[in-house]
Amino acid sequence: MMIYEEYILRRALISKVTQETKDTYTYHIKPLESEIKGAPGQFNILYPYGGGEVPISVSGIENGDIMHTVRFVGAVTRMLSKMREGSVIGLRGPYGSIWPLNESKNQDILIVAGGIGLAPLRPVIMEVKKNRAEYGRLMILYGARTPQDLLYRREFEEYSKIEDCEFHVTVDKGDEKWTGNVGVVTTLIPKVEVNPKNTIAMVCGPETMMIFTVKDLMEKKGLNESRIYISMERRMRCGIGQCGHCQVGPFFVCRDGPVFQYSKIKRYFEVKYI
Amino acid sequence: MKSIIMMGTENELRTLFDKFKGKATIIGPKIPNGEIAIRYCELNDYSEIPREVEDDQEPGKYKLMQGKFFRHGFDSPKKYMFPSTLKIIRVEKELEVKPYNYDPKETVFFAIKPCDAAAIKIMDKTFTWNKDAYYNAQRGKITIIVENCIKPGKTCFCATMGTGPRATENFDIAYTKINGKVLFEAGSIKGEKILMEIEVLKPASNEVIIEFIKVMDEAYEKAKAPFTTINLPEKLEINIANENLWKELSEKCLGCGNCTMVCPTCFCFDIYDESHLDEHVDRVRYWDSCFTYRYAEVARGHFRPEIWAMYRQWILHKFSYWKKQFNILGCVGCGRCITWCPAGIDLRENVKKASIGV
Amino acid sequence: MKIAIFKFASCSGCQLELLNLEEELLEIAGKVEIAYFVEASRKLMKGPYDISLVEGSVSTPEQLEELHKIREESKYLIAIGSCATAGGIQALRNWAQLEEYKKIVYLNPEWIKTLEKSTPLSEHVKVDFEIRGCPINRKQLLWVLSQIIVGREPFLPTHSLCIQCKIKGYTCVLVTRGEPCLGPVVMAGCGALCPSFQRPCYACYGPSDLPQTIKLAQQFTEKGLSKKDISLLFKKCESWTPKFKEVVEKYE
Amino acid sequence: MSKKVEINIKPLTRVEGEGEVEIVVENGNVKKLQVEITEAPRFFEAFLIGRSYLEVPDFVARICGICPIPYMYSSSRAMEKILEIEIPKEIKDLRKILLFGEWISSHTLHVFLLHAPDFMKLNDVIELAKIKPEIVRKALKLKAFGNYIMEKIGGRSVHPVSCRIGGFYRVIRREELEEIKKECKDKQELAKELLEWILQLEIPKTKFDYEYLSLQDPEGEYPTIGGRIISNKGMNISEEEFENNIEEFQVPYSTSLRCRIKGRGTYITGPIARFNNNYKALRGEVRDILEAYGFKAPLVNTYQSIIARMAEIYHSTLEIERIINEYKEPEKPYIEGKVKAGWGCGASEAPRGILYHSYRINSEGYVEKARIIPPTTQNLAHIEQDILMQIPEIINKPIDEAQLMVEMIVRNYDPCISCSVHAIKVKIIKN
Ligand SMILES: Cc1cc2nc3c(=O)[nH]c(=O)nc-3n(C[C@H](O)[C@H](O)[C@H](O)COP(=O)(O)OP(=O)(O)OC[C@H]3O[C@@H](n4cnc5c(N)ncnc54)[C@H](O)[C@@H]3O)c2cc1C
Ligand code: SF4
Ligand code: SF4
Ligand code: SF4
Repeated sequence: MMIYEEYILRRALISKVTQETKDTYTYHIKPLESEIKGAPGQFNILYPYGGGEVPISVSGIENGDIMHTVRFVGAVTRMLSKMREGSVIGLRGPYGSIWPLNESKNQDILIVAGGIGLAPLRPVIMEVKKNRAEYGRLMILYGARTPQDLLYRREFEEYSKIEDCEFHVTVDKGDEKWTGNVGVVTTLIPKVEVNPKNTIAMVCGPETMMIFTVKDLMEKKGLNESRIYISMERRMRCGIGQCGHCQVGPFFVCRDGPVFQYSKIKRYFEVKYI
Repeated sequence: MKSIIMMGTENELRTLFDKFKGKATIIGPKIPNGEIAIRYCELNDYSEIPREVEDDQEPGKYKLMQGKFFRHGFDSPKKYMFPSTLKIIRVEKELEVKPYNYDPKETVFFAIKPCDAAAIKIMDKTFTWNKDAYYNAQRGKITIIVENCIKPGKTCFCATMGTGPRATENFDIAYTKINGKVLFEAGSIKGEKILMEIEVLKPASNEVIIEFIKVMDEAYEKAKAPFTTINLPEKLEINIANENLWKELSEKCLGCGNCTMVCPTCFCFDIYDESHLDEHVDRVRYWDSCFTYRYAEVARGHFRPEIWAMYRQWILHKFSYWKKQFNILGCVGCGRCITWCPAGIDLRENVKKASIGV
Repeated sequence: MKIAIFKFASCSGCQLELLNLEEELLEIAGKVEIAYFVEASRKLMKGPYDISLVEGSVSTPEQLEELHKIREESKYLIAIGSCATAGGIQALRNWAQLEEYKKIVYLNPEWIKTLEKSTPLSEHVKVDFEIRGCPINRKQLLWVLSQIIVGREPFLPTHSLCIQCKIKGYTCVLVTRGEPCLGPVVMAGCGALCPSFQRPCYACYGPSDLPQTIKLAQQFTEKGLSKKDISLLFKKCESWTPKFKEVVEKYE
Repeated sequence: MSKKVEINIKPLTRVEGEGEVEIVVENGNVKKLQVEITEAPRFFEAFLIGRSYLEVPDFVARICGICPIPYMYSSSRAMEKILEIEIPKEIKDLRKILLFGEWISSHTLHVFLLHAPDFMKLNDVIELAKIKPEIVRKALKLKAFGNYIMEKIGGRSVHPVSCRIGGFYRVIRREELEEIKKECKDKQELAKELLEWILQLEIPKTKFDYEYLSLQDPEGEYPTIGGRIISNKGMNISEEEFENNIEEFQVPYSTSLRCRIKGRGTYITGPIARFNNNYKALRGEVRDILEAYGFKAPLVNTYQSIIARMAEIYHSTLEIERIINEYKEPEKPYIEGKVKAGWGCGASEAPRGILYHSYRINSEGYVEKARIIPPTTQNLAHIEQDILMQIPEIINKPIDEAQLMVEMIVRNYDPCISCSVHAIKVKIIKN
């Protein structure tokens, strides 16, 4: 007799829900059965009863609770949107590769995030903050469509207070109250001084945004492609390299990614409709 | 393991079949009542294996007729280890998860073709890497008896893929029917032991072996594609961004997905949540295909929204990425995707064109 | 949860599929309140309704008016069957002269009031979900209902019939007999019934999610089918869907 | 004192649709009595023109989701006559099993889900299930059996896919039928019990001298497909003579045509007509039970149509088993004919009565003219007649009862599921 252990969902309790934007909430999730881990860059699969599974990046770990920031875009995520403190959900993971924190020791870190793309990078910011001495300068470039779409606004002050940290935010379209930058996230790149020999860039956002960011980082900042890391999104039905959906060329995003060294994925990433 | 060729007659083949009767589920070729193709199904008796029939296969065409040697229909051993529909887990309210249990039976694949045996080898790599519980449970209980192909069909290209027409690995016993004789080879210790129990079998004489080689050599020439696998992954990827090429190659493609469904190695699946009124949900695994529109769809976009890109994914996965993923090519040259493509697209021609560019 | 079932121009087959859920019928009635179902109950409750299942195409002025009223009264409107999702078999009149048709069928054609065309609901109001097929498959209907009960927006597969045909393990009639099966461009859902009877699919479920109808028509031409026969193949209960219409118009 | 009674029943539905009943009685005189059909016209006879003869059965099946099989049979029979196809016994047998499957399903639906609640003064089957859960459960099982048969042989119960002109698309194997047979005994038992229950229902008492029209099977069996058209008043014609003897007419308030026997008037077709005209051909087991409860042909009370329907259900379960026992797989799944120009007609017994089709096709097999006369069309004029006969009783009842009574009269004819009019709103104004 055999069972499919890979697919056993573990029960977990939503211990806290924070609204980030109109359509994005952060969930603090407390494991009920066994500990849930998750390193920066990795993702878990969340399962609202009867809805289906969705891969969601780890956006933080706090007091043993794991945090996931979810934007409600489809059937399953909209089901999650109805979950409140005390709801039970299913979860499996963590899966996937992690941001190159080891390689970044004593290096400057440049984070470029677009929209919901800040969620998987938040744990990196927290890690640098916690072990500040181990890393070089921290530069965060973050863009969203409107001021209302910015994630973690309540934490922005905390980010800018991190020692030796540059934090730039932009929106595609401002409103009356907005006094900051306006423009796509790549317009922030000239604002930072980058030492190409000593910087690791971590990029996450919509695919077009990543294409232009990487291009700028290489062409304008002279960053070598092996110093750039991107986090990719694909349809995933299993999360463990079985179902085939997440392939990008020879890579399974769920196992070989989602975080890729750009030099490794470049050949495929740049091909249309790959 | 001694690879001695033993000689017998059809009687010994029947004896071999009977050895498994009652001890294992025997899966082999059969034309079930009213069917119009050879199918792999459970056999109760040796006599159910078709005789005096031949399958005429061409791109987009399959016909059964009178003849001496048949190959295969559209289904392959894949469906026994990777069922087209499978309940994985049951979830009850409050998220109580109850896994379904699997208890696969001891199974013999009898009279499958060398390409099918080779496909199992590929699946072994993909599914073992994947830790697929169901696959592994069934796979551990399988005996493979191969019939070598003395007459490859018009869509076969196993010779090019190095998987046939004579089986060289991944089988327990292989046999070849030549002019009234049946030659047996063991491919594993298990196979050797079984053969030893059939006392009537004698080592084949040199003349018989020469005859055997000649038949197999002739067969080999008939199962070639117009390309070689040497450096194929690299050659194909040179054209990866050549949109026009892929558009031309997929000009007739209907995106119906038949090719991936009949392929003995394709492994993609989807999982549906089948909710029931009594408040339980079955998470069910179904075969999926890179030709379905939803395959590469994400919440707000689509990574492969056009047929040509899907077609490229399929070819490149089989003939390039697969090698990088599993250190083996994903195609065995059985030709099923050529025969069963309703548009009759000839994969061999397209791989050839893609590997040199147009 | 209050469910209402409405009917426009149709054969009642789709709502019959609801009644054909013999084993589940009483269970459904226990979970939801069947508030309006002319076919099954004398007791008709007023709206608003949580879910409205609407069968039939819009083909008279009164129906159009009623549809707008139903939309207003329903939180979630589901169109069921080819008639409601594609205009149905009666949409064949959309190609013809209505007055001619009236004369053929009726002794006193002047008494007959109808709209110029028979159209799907989605041409007139927002439809939240479509269950397709002529008739719908009651297993799909049950799946959709249980998804809604569980709190999920409904989902049904939209891929080609060929995939379902192969999953079920049926022998292809197009390849073995050269018969013009529409499976490659038709949406799965019926369970590949026709191929299971060695009959080519005639498209009760309409186009799949990326239907290459023109290419398939071209294939049939190569197999020797006449232009007329090809246009007739696509001119059935799903003829008014854009991708099928394209072939009909090109080949007619 | 003038007394005006106005009964307005809306919506009422047709074979596959919507309709209403309107009655106005003033001082005991009927001023208006209309069974109106407002169902949207669908123009089948028009768009069949120009289609290939082979497509017709699938098209006409779509006229009615509740009785698609007779639609396929009547049209196939008409075409088979043109193409000179002789249907062998094996295929005839298969067709009968499939048709009996539909009778079981359709009749059970009507008897228990739609009609029986009337006799118990209930709104619907859900309410019936509360007081008679066992009966409803058994009925649903029986209905499921009918659907199961249609799914086995036809692929699905609504618009089956296996039927074609000349037979079936593939040979239906013995094994497949054996599976049905396994269920038969159990279902016969259910049908018998349910028949006994129906026979004990309290049914209103009326007695009218109506004309009943049905087919008569050429082999002396209970009528199913083809045969002579006979009545209790001496009509005995061939299918070919149908159009000469039955005339269709139209009324301004209805999108459905209606029928009468030329020079004679309205008539009833359906289970009660079959039962009355072919009582001897019913299985002995069925007659034994009927007679044990004191019933036999002719039934002259249209409310007793529920008895005829239930008797046919039991009969069908018995016949299915017999036919399966005798079944031999045909050599070819269907018989091919010679396409040529011609006219042909065919009739079969739909659950609701005679379904008549006729077609003219050209030498390439494309339809030139189509004519379809469904049973509900034939019954429609008679339903008005039946209400008219009972008006004196109706108007003397309290409003709700009068309302229900009209509805019941209509439902006695089972005018297709939509027409079962369980939701007829009846407006009665008395002043
Ligand atoms: C590695 C990774 C990390 C991610 N991290 C985040 C994150 O941190 N935050 C975030 O907001 N998003 C994240 N995403 C994206 C997130 O996974 C998607 O937004 C989410 O999966 C959308 O699911 P949905 O059901 O809501 O949307 P939909 O697009 O409606 O559903 C997804 C698809 O599932 C299919 N489907 C629907 N129902 C069923 C069913 N019952 N059975 C089978 N299939 C069905 C549909 O075909 C649909 O197209 C990440 C994605 C990846 C790959
Ligand atoms: S290659 Fe052929 S079988 Fe494959 S999807 Fe295209 S048309 Fe279908
Ligand atoms: S029979 Fe039709 S649906 Fe099935 S695989 Fe062939 S073409 Fe596709
Ligand atoms: S015609 Fe196609 S969609 Fe309709 S039942 Fe047959 S296979 Fe299914």
